Amino acid sequence: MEQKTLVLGVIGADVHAVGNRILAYAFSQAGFKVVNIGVLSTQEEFIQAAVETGAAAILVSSLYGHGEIDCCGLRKKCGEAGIGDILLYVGGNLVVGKQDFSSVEKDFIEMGYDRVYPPGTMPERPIEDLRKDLGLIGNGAELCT
Amino acid sequence: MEQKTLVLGVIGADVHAVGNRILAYAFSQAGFKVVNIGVLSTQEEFIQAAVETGAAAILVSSLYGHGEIDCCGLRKKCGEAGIGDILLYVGGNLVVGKQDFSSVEKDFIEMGYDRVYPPGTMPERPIEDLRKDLGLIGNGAELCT
Amino acid sequence: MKLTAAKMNQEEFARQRQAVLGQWVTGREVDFSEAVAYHKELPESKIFALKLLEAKNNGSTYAQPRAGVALLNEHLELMRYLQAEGEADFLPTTIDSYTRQNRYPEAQIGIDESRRAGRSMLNGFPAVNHGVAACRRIIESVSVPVQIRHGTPDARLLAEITLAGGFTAFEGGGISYNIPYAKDVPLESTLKYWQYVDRLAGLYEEEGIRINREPFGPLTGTLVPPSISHAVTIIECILAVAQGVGNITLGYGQCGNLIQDTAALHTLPILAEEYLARLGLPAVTITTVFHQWMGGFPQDEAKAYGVISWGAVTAALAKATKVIVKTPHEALGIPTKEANAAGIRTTKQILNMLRGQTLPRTAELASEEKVILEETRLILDQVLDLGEGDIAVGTVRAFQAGIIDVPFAPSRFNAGKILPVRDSLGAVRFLDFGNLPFTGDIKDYHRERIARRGREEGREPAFQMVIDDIYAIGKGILVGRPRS
Amino acid sequence: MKLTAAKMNQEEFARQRQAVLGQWVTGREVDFSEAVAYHKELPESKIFALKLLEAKNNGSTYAQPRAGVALLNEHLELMRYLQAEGEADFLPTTIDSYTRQNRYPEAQIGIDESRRAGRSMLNGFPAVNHGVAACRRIIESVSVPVQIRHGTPDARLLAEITLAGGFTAFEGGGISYNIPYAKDVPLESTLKYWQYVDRLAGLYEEEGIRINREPFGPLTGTLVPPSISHAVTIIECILAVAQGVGNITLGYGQCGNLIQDTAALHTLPILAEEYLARLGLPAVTITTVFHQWMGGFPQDEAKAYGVISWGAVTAALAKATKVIVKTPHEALGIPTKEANAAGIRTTKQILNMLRGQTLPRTAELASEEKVILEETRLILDQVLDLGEGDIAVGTVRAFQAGIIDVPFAPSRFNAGKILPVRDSLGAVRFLDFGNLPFTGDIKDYHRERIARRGREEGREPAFQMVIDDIYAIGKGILVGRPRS
Ligand code: B12
Ligand code: B12
Repeated sequence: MEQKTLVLGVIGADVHAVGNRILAYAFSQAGFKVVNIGVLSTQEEFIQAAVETGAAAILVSSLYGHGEIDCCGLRKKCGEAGIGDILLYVGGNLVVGKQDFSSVEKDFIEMGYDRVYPPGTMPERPIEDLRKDLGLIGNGAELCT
Repeated sequence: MEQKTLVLGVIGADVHAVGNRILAYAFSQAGFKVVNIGVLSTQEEFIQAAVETGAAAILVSSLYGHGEIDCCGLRKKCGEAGIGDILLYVGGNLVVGKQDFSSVEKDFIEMGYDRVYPPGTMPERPIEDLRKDLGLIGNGAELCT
Repeated sequence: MKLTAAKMNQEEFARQRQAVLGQWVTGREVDFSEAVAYHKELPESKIFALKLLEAKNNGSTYAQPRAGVALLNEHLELMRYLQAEGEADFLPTTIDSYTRQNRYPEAQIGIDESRRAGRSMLNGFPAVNHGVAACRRIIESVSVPVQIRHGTPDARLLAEITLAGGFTAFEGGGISYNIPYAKDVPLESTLKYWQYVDRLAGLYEEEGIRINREPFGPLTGTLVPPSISHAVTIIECILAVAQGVGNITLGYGQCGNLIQDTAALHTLPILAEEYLARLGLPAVTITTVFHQWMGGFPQDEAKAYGVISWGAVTAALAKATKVIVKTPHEALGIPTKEANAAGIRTTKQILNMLRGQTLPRTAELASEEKVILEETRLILDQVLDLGEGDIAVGTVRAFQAGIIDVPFAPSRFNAGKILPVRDSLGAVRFLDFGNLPFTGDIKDYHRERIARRGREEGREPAFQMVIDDIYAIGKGILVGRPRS
Repeated sequence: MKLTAAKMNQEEFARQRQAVLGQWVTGREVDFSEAVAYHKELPESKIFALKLLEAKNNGSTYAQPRAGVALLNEHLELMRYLQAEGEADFLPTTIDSYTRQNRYPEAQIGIDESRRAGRSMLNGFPAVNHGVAACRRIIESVSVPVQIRHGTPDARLLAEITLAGGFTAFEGGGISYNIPYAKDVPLESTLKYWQYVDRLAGLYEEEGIRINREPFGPLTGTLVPPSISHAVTIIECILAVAQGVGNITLGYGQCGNLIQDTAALHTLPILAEEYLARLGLPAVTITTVFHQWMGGFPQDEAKAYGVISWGAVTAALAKATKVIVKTPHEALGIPTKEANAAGIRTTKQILNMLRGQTLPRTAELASEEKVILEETRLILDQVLDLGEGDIAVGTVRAFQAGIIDVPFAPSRFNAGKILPVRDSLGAVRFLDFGNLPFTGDIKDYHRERIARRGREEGREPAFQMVIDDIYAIGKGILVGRPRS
């Protein structure tokens, strides 16, 4: 079974490193190849890492509240870099303040993200979603991990 | 200056004694003659005490939530006892639950109470109101206490 | 029947029982042996005594709310909500105030009015009016043990109906549900009523059914010094054991000073075991319950959460077996189920975070424990003396003489001579000792501490200081410093 | 400029100042002597250092929130609200994350977008973009002292503008605002940047203006063992005093075990005084600040109140001079002003109720203090050795060598080799010591305690245990027991 590569990072001027560290660990444990570009990452750095490693998905974290500004336009730039179809997940505390999640989700889906995760998401959920979205389920892949 | 008499008590099956004790002390300190019939008092006991002592006002406490049931009809019974015009104050935690006070106030005014006090009222307020309602203000009475 | 602490004989019990079950129509539903059979079928997870023991053995503190509404379906919903959303370890069924005064017709009006108004017009669940089958619906609707909590001077019928209804714990006692909850009921009567209740629990016990009994520690909830509530609680414990009760939870209401409260909780089981042994009564299973602050609360919910949390911290550090939880609505009215659940969750967050943490034993703690033990023993020994060895008789005489005296109690059978006040650190001391049988040393201990506060505040300690203390927590502080 | 802990000379400062003030257009508004004159006019009640001293002298703990929004008027409203409705003793002005990274053009976009959206799109107040006059509006709008709180590796321009703007306290330091807040900024650079900030504060001091400086104790806020944060805090204290700072508040973030946290707070001033004296630096006014739990919070507000309260209790019992308050919205997003004020009121209720109450000194507390003192001294002495007596130089080398190592820090100048984990009672211990210069005895102390937990949980202590601990408080517990 081919090992899928994920690019992981925290976008913008955001330094929240703890969740990123745990996600990297959890995705590796789950059998993915993790390219973790860490905190304070620009959109360009995400894309470059994805292109260079032939990644199957980009997972963007934004915790500090500036997510709306920082995440906008990533899908378009992916297209320009020739990876317009790459899977884009985003999660964390995406906006400033305690806001209704369904409207936040809608905004980010409109920005071109495939899946949007609320604050406090445990790694199990994106792992299951990735397996589904990357077609790893049903072919026994989940048994390998 | 004639000393006005107040009848004080806690109505119904209510045993909350602490506020009653403090009110009795505060009204006496403020120069009133206090007839405190205490907790677990019936409407009849309030009226009897008022008639017997020629009281100027009846102050009803209800803390435990059954105020709506227990306080209903007191004004009418006062009328029947020949003290239909007596000043009636009521206060405490008058209804079950945390409810909007202005609607509670309205209900009790409709029941015939002259003044209604919200939870946590300090004695200073009814003392001032009594002085006003009993015409003790402006004639130097407040200086005597 | 002459008052005595001895076990009630079977004939007297039977005689009373007939009268008691006739007090209200639902009394007819009670069938003791059928009830025993019902209890035998209950899963262990619903038995109060067993879950208390679990908490005690693993050093945890479990949380229990107060809650009750007029109508059965709403009450079931409330119970399920507090279990699911409140994460309550134990559930209560709090009884309304008409039932507490045996005014079943008025309780019926409350039920009917509640149906009409579409909201509970009663401050609790009128279990007698609802009857045995309704009680069993409660027990069957939840998966944790449920207790009857009330304040009923004569709770004989309530006990018959709710114990037959499957409840496995019953709060109250002949002193603690009289002096703070009645005005005109003689102590002698309530002591007898509660001997009936305890004997009933004892009968279940003899059938192998564990019924937990819990004297109501906080009394008037307002600045009650530990030795006063301890004396009452220990007497009720003794009286209960004498009637065959085998499982007792000793209660105490938070005063607010961590050291004093911890000392109070530590000394409760010591005293109980000591006096049970002295009186030749069997050793029973003793656990403790700590009540979060029982006096006036702040109206602001954020501040109320602070008060709730401080109670939770103290319960955890002092290792109470159980803590009774207040809610952010306390100052205003009976809480919604949401507010009630919130209070439990705040409490549980703290209990869980503090699991295993304790207040280390220090000189201050030891000296506070010593004072409480000494004071309580002085009271209890005098009670026994007055009763010529009979603690029931002694209790009546002790209240007459002001040897036990509960501050701010409405009962005219309470002397009402003592005055409590806080010292500089918020511990509750005696400003006026009334007729308490304390030694000069103990009195000096209190006076010295109160005098220190007086000096700090530049005023003579007097009734105004007591009033300031009564309002203090509601105003965001513990010690009622003079308003500036 | 070569790195050294010595006082920066006036020429170097002047040279940098010119460049710094040119970094953004508002730099031009800074006029030092005019600023000094402005400060001289401030009433004493607005001077941070004085109010801290008041708290210290009367044994109180004062409460301070975090708060900041994008636009000035909204920020003023927020400040006034937290003062009036939150009863805050101190106010903050929290800076947004673009400003923290010196990205003033992006901060400007945030300001503009916020105007358009009608809500703050920034997570703080962009003080540099707003400029000196706007800062003074803040100082003038409230009656309590206000501090700049941020997380800025290069805060020179921010300091220039906000101190000229009348702020009397400034958080941060060359380590604590780099290692947790940056990825690629060399420590050598930030140490120098912050020597500039400290020198600037020192210049005000020389003019008789007291500027309070506060190293950011909690670092990454996540299971940071006390000796790690103490080492960093003491170094920043030394570096600040070397530049002429005269008033320092030493910070520490709650770990959750009462004894460990109390020991941590008690040892901070001891260490500061000891090392200042050893290095021949002047004794300065030292106070302490305790941060309520800085790691992941529970989403449920009732549970969050529990976490907030436990922090408040610890701050009060350990007698911190100041406590930084979290809010019931913590897990979800920047709080509304209402939620922020609620967190303060909960905290203040507890601080006021606990006024005067302390955790008595016990064997457990003394032994925890001893361990923290010993560990911190081992680290600091090694830092001084590596720096051949120069603590700035030693700091850079110590981080290179992993002699100081901050868990979960994003900086690549941090070794990232240590792993913290809780013991059975929730105290934070070392699972992996990395290169920390600890003795065998100390290592055994930690290992023994962690092993005990492992036995209790029937698992080998490993990274999964650390992860469980990171999630624990968010899930309602302190120790991340294995999910069952
Ligand atoms: C102490 C207390 C008790 C003690 C009382 C001891 C005693 N015998 O006095 C004990 C523990 C026994 C007790 C029992 C019960 N209580 Co109680 N109790 C309280 C508590 C915590 C404080 C009351 C108090 O002493 N406050 C201090 C005094 C100084 O203030 P006060 O009583 O409010 O009185 C002041 C003002 O209200 C005002 N005032 C009062 N009356 C009047 C009248 C007039 C004319 C004026 C001008 C002013 C005025 O002036 C007073 C002085 O400032 C309150 C909640 C709270 N306030 O925090 C609940 C509370 C009053 N109790 C309540 C209830 C329901 C009960 C119980 C039914 C048990 C239960 N289900 O939980 C039983 C009832 C027993 C009975 N039959 O009455 C509810 C009432 C709910 C409602 N109205 O919706 C409250 C509000 C708690 C709650 N939120 O659930 N209680
Ligand atoms: C620890 C912490 C810090 C530490 C971070 C240390 C470090 N370098 O890592 C410090 C103290 C330095 C810090 C600083 C700041 N913080 Co902070 N911080 C937190 C806190 C308390 C915990 C974060 C954490 O570590 N959680 C534990 C980890 C395991 O969980 P996590 O980060 O949420 O990640 C998990 C999930 O979200 C999810 N996830 C995350 N990303 C993604 C992506 C995908 C694709 C998926 C599937 C899942 C996923 O999976 C992760 C693992 O389970 C949170 C509040 C909270 N959560 O309680 C605030 C919080 C994130 N911080 C916040 C803010 C604003 C700041 C500051 C700007 C300061 C301020 N104004 O208060 C600075 C920003 C600095 C910067 N430039 O980024 C805000 C964000 C507000 C908002 N969005 O509205 C929060 C929510 C607090 C608050 N309510 O105000 N912070």
